[in-house]
Amino acid sequence: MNRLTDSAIDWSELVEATAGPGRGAQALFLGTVRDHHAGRAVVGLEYSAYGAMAESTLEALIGEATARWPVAVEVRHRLGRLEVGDVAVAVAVAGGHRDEAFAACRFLIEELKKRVPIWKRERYADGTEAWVDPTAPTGRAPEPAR
Amino acid sequence: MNRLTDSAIDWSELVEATAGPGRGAQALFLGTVRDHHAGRAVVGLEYSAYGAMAESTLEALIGEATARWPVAVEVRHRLGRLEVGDVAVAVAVAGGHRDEAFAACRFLIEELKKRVPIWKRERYADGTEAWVDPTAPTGRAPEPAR
Amino acid sequence: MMRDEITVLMFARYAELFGATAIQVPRFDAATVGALIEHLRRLPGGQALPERPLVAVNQQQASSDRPLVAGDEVALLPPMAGG
Amino acid sequence: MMRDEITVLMFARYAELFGATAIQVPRFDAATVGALIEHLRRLPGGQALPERPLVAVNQQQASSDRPLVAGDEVALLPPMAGG
Repeated sequence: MNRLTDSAIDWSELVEATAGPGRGAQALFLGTVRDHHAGRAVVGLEYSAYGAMAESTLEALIGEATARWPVAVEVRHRLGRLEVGDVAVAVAVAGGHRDEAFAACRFLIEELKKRVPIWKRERYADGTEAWVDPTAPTGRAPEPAR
Repeated sequence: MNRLTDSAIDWSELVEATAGPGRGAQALFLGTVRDHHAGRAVVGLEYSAYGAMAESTLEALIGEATARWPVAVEVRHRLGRLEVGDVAVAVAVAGGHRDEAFAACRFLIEELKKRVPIWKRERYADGTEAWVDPTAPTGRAPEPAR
Repeated sequence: MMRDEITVLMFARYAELFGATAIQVPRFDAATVGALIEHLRRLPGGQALPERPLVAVNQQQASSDRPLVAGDEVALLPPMAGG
Repeated sequence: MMRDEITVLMFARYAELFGATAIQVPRFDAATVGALIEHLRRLPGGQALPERPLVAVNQQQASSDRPLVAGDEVALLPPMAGG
């Protein structure tokens, strides 16, 4: 199953794919490219991934979510060059009730951010670029000493 | 603003309407008609509303949400006859971060269910119908003595 | 609507109880929300109305001691079931 | 890949540090994940590698005492930034 894609994410198709006559509650989360980050004007970014591990980790996360809650799930993450406003990640969940739909949707986006090997290089309005490091106090990776 | 509608809810349009370059986190909740409720097979239902108060209460809820979180919000509720699988309610929220997008989305659907004067009459597979009463132990309103 | 009447809007199951979506009530029988409900419970069909149904006056939920004046938009609201 | 070498995949910032997306290392320099990292930190560009970077062996995160055998798929993972 290809959950990583180089093209635009059709998130409405994901919502429809998770729907079902017993699933009265559907939750969708979209992460889109913002025009700023940590005080700097962002014009776009580039995602890269360790593809095989990213796919297998996403598969594992979906297995954890569906073992924990009775839900149907679709997840997509876009790679490559994205502009401001582009959808980077979509998590669609459908379940019988809204508690489980919201909980599974939140779980999936949180764990994806922590565990799926995907990286992001931001392009700024001033022409510079930097790797994003959510664990660093500045939100950006240190520049290598050259 | 008409947040009540007699026709199908175009929820993807709502997601797009809330998007913005500073809003990197979008959450959508859809409530759809389930094929069962409290152990009975449901074939469809009919929503009715106290229209003017429903609109003004939705307006007030959206005001509360946007005062509490920096988010953009769209809400629609469908009225009239719905079949299993039809979208009854859609709540779209977009914000800078996922905490506020999820929190506002959840707040809006919870408060809508509690405070907006909309009623639901279920049609069952056996040909009977009943008003839904979420406050009753059975989930259904008592039949009037005739 | 006569000057000294209150119009009560009925919805959903309550409209079915009374077989009406609106009822005009003399205002002297409905000086407060509580008095209005007592009056309505004595009307045909009204016996199945709860003692303290949800009531809105001018589209705001109102308690039973709320006084009513001519021109108020009063509505009887069954338990809400949207979403 | 020679029988006695370990291939180390490099991603994102770490690929930039080394100017490579994969490096072959003699296995005797990389008996464990910890030994591999020590070796890599002595290579040109490696001084900016953290002492304990995230490492995956065969697509599972691995601790520094994890032994490495020929054929293992080892990857150096900068802090994840998906979503």
